[in-house]
Amino acid sequence: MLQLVTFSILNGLLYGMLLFLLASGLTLIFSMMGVLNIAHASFYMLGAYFGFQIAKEIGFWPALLIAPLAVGLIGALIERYGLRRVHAYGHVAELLFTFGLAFIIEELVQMIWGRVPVDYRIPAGLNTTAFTLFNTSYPTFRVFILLIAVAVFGLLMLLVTKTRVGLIVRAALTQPRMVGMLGHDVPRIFMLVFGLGCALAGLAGVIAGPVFVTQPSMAGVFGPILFVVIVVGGLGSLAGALIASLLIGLVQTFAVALNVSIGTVMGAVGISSPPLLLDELWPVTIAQIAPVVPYLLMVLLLIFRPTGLLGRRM
Amino acid sequence: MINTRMLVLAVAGAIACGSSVQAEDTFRIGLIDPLSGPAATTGEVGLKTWQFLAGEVNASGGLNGQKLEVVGYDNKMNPQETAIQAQKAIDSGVRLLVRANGSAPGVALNDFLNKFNERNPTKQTLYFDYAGADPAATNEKCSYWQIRWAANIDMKVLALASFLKGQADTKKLYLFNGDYSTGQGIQKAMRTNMAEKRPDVQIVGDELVPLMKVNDFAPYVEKIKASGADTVVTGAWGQDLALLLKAAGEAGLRVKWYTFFAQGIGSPTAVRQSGLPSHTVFQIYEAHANLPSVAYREEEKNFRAVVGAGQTMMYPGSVNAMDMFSKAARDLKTLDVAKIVASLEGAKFKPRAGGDGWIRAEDHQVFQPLYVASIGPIEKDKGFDEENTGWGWRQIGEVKPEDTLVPTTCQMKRPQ
Amino acid sequence: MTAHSLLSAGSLGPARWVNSLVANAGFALAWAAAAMLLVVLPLIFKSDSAIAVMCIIGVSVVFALSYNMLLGQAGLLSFGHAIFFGLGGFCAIHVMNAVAASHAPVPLVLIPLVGGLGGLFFGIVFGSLASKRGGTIFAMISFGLGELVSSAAPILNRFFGGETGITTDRSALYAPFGMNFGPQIQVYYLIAGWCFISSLAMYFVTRTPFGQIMRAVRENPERLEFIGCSTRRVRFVAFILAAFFAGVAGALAAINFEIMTVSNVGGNQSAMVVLMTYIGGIGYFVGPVIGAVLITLMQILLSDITAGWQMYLGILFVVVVMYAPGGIAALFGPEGMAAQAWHSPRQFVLVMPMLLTVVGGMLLIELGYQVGLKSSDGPIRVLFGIAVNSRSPLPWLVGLALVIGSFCGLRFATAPADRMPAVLRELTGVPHG
Amino acid sequence: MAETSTAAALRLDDLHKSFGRTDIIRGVTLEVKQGERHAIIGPNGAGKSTIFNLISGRMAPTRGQILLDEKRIDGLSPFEVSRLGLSRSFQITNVFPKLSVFENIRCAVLCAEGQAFSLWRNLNGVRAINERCGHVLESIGLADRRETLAESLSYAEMRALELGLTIAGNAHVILLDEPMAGMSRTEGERALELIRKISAGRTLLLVEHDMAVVFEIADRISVLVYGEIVATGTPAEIRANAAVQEAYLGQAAHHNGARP
Repeated sequence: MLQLVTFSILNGLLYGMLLFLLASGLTLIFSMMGVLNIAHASFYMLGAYFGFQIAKEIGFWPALLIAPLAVGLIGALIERYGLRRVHAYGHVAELLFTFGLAFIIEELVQMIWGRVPVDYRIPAGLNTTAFTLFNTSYPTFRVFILLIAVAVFGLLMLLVTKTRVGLIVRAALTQPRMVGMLGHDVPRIFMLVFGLGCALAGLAGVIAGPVFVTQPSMAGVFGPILFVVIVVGGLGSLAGALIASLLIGLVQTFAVALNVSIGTVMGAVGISSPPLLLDELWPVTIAQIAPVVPYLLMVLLLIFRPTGLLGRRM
Repeated sequence: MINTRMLVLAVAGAIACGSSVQAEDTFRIGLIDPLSGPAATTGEVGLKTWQFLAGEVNASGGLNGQKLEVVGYDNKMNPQETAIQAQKAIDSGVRLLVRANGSAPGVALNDFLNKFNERNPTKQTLYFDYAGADPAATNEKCSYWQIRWAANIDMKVLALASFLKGQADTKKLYLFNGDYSTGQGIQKAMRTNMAEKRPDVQIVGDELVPLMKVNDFAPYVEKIKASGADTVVTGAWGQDLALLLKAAGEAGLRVKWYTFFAQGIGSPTAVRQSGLPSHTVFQIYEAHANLPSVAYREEEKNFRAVVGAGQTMMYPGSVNAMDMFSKAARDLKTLDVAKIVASLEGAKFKPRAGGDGWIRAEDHQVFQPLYVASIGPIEKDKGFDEENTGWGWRQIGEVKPEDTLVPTTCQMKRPQ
Repeated sequence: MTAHSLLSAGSLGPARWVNSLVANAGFALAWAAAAMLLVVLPLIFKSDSAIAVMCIIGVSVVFALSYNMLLGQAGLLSFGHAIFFGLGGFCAIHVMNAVAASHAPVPLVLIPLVGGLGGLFFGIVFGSLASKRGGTIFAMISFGLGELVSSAAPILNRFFGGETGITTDRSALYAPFGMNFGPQIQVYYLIAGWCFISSLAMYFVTRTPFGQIMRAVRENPERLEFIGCSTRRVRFVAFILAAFFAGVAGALAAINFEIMTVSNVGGNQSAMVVLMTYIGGIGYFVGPVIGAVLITLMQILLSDITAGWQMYLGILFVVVVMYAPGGIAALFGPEGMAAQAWHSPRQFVLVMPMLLTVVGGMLLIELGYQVGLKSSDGPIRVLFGIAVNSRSPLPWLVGLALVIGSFCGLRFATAPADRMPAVLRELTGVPHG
Repeated sequence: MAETSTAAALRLDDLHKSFGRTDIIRGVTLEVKQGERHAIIGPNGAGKSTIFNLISGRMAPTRGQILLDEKRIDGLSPFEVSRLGLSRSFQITNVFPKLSVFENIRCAVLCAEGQAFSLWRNLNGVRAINERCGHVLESIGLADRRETLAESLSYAEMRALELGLTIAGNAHVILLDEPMAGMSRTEGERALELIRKISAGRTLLLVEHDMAVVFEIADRISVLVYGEIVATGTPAEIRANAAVQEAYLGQAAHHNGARP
């Protein structure tokens, strides 16, 4: 049991940090530009594929650097030549633009790399076991991912709190118009932030690719959960995004570990007999509905506290 | 009105594309499977397989002077799309449909043909399910116009159970399946069959995971580990199977994996990547590349020569289907599918894979030997490997068709 | 979301309002013409598959129009509209089976109403949650609800029939005058009839006081509150109306296919209706109709011709969002590019380079698929009747030349900006005067 | 001078509003009589707009009561307040940009008439409504612009439309938030006339920086300084009031500086 708990925590943290790598960029973009970038997970996928290709040609370590930059560049270009012109038509149009973008990127990836998962392996150097607890080995690469994610979080916080850019960004979070008034080239900032966000997603892709499966559907698998994260965390709050990511990471892993059925849970809260038509839900175990839980959380939160846990605006 | 103008143009276009002209001397076979989207990988192999088989028939002079042509129709894995594509195919003269992927489209097609053939007696159409696994298609949802050439999942589970009977080292069993009809079917059938064949085996875990929704299987692997299982039986496929094995490899989980879909595209690669030791992943299937049967290995060789060295002939059902269809057509000297299906009811045959096979008349389910194989390193030209991984299947057991006999609830409506 | 941010959600500006008043006499005529067309279409296109295609189009039209009540009229961007399409359809199919079993004298013709009521019911349930807020929050709630339902559906086997879904036999119902709806053509007329009635009903909604208020809540919800109208209630009513007609569409689908599966409540279905509606044009009533026809045909027919039909769909969508936010309808509308092009040769000339750009783009895409995804089929691909070798650089160069050349051509040809219709100006990136 | 009865149309009773720790409104008690034109003046940041937001339901007071015709309205949502006959205009023009002038007004009328949710009558068929919209357009002098998109109106016209939206309903108490803001002299003249016209027979509560206007139009004036009313009285009394002189003129320099 203790073993289960320990490793659930470890895996929950890992999954959470990966989520955060994506969510941080997404929430930055959203709160600055008011754009809910539906294609964000697609950039994560691009990162994974670029990582795979570059790792194959040159090696994993260069890939770790180049792939995110490339993705970031693409993101910036898309912002400059696509999103910016749509901006004039308002947020709905921007939302729909990224929505279509996700479509295209998925097709492009299939066009280039095919529909079969690509053979993106953990680099030999990191394909070892970091430590062994209760005769269960924990892979080094997962530790490595954790470290990277933590490092990025640190850097991001430094960037936002210590640097001038960060100052402007934070100002733009709350007072987008005012920042423009103050003579900052807001469009350019937007472009940079968008690029940065995409680069972060790309980085997540590069390191997650070998652990998960690198295939065209990987964006679709990750995408929806991201919105849950930034909504739960509160749109525009980095700390919130972090908390939400970890929360959801842990919730999901522990929901899996539980062998409790809805019936027993409901029984615990006093609803012993299932309501009409829902009785087939009763035997369902929490583990079964684990991936559904976040959406429930999201909807409830949106209804009762749309600012999220640590949200500022909206 | 713009919409009217558009509608005319649109439908005109529809007709232009929809009803393409067909040459007199070709018999067209319509393959209805996902040819776009993530599921397309399997659909495309299916299409290549049938085109390959049609090519063989044509090389041997075609059927009754007619050449075979296989045309693909993209149903996007969607039952409703399946119906419309079938309609399109039949309109363009197709009288034999083939399909494999997804149980919803399968049931939909049975349903569609039951009604269509009744409503349009002049256009009666036959349908071969060449790899479907959902029992429903030959039970409550069965159709006279369908023949299923692959063993359904109940049969495979039964076969696996009778195989495990001989596996003394299986003591603690963990069931790990997708939370959908097939997965639940495996779960149920495994429990009943094991209770009957191996009451001593203890089922230490029983998981139903949502399909294609889980990103990280590590937590599940921890759970399996904690349960102390020595054998896992899983109906997971594609992405889920890949992620599951990967997580298991990482966490150093050492158990025997008995799978039903490990021959699926990408799965051998996933096994290879997972870092699991060789010959710990097993599959039970109608065939594998390294069967004893010379005839089958020959066919496998030709197939790979055409489609590519890495791609195994993953639809043995289609081979039997094509063999039996052309045999019937030649014997009856006709391509009237109504006559052919009538003659195929209850027919016996010798699968190229070896052993005996027959088409059960009650539900049009084909019975044939099933093979248990494990995957591991294959020396060059000592056999075929899978997806150029250097690993290939090695047979470790065969299950006679008699041991896969499951009853059917099919009440078949035969045309008068 | 601010009122400004909703400008893209189209509008019935005064110019068009006047038109519609002027057209008021003519509009009855137009509807009559549409009805006539629906009647004669199957006499023109007799083939079964053509009729089947038209049936599906009919379903999509109702679905898309219902969606535009939310997006175009009330400015509510929903990512979960398929919930009501699906649930309506499931209600319908269950009732159909019940009726067939009990031999109750309920004709099939009334089943769409059942679907509508089903949609309405669930619309009330979910709408009471979703209508709390507008703008992005609404979009997200709708998305969340959609994900909830679509991920809960596979667990609720009794209602959703698990993976294989629920099937039915429409001809098993009580059939007055021997109309048992076995033959597709009878189904066509059922769908056509309901499509016409629903469209008319939805058109009238846009012309009622509530239609006016919907446009107001789209423009400036806050102000509406201060002139004494509960925006939440407006959103709610709009939501359940849309849900009702989505339910009707779902029921029509159930009748047409005689099967409903969980995929009908899924995200893909929700996404498709967004694409249809927006590509067609949310600012015009006929917009969604155009979109539904176009996208449905792309789905059914394009997939035979090219592996990349989804790519084309995505690109078409993005192009519309970027260059023609009014949708295709706007191109043909009063101030539309195409509209001008018809009677101004100068601009008709411009249509040529656009077509060339499209051709070049298609060439490149198909080549891409040939060398990438389809590489196992060999390098040769027949395009526009010409066998092209995707390995040789020539076709690539041709494609690039076409795209770049004609696009630049456009940019030059279209100055000065002031003499150009807005859409074309957008299309060619010439800054506004 | 409009005739003034003694019954209070609007009464604020020890009204408080604080954001976090900062108190913006600190116990305002104010009575606006039936049919009087009452102006609230005061230096920037005194809390004039906050008071409007509290009355019109945009915000809920932290403490205290708001009574409209002796009925409590504090805490109600804007549309409920508006239904009870109190309507406001906005300092920053706040109309329906993509709707025509006529449609703008019609929305207000429909809401007031409780027709907003009617789904069974033709929009253009409701003669009563359309006539009423016509009258409103006449009274705000936009009759000839009825089909113009609101967003393409001139600034002054937009302000007029803003007023039109405010009075189109059945409101008998109207709150005008700086109706003159940003207007030229001549525009101001016309606006003043308009305000006179539309406030006839209604109770008017006005916030305005242009003192000339305030002292010309208001029957009574209340001076708000740092969330408190320091004085209420006729223009004459206010002129004479020492406290006001001190509190207000002291601010004048800064205040003028702050004018756009």
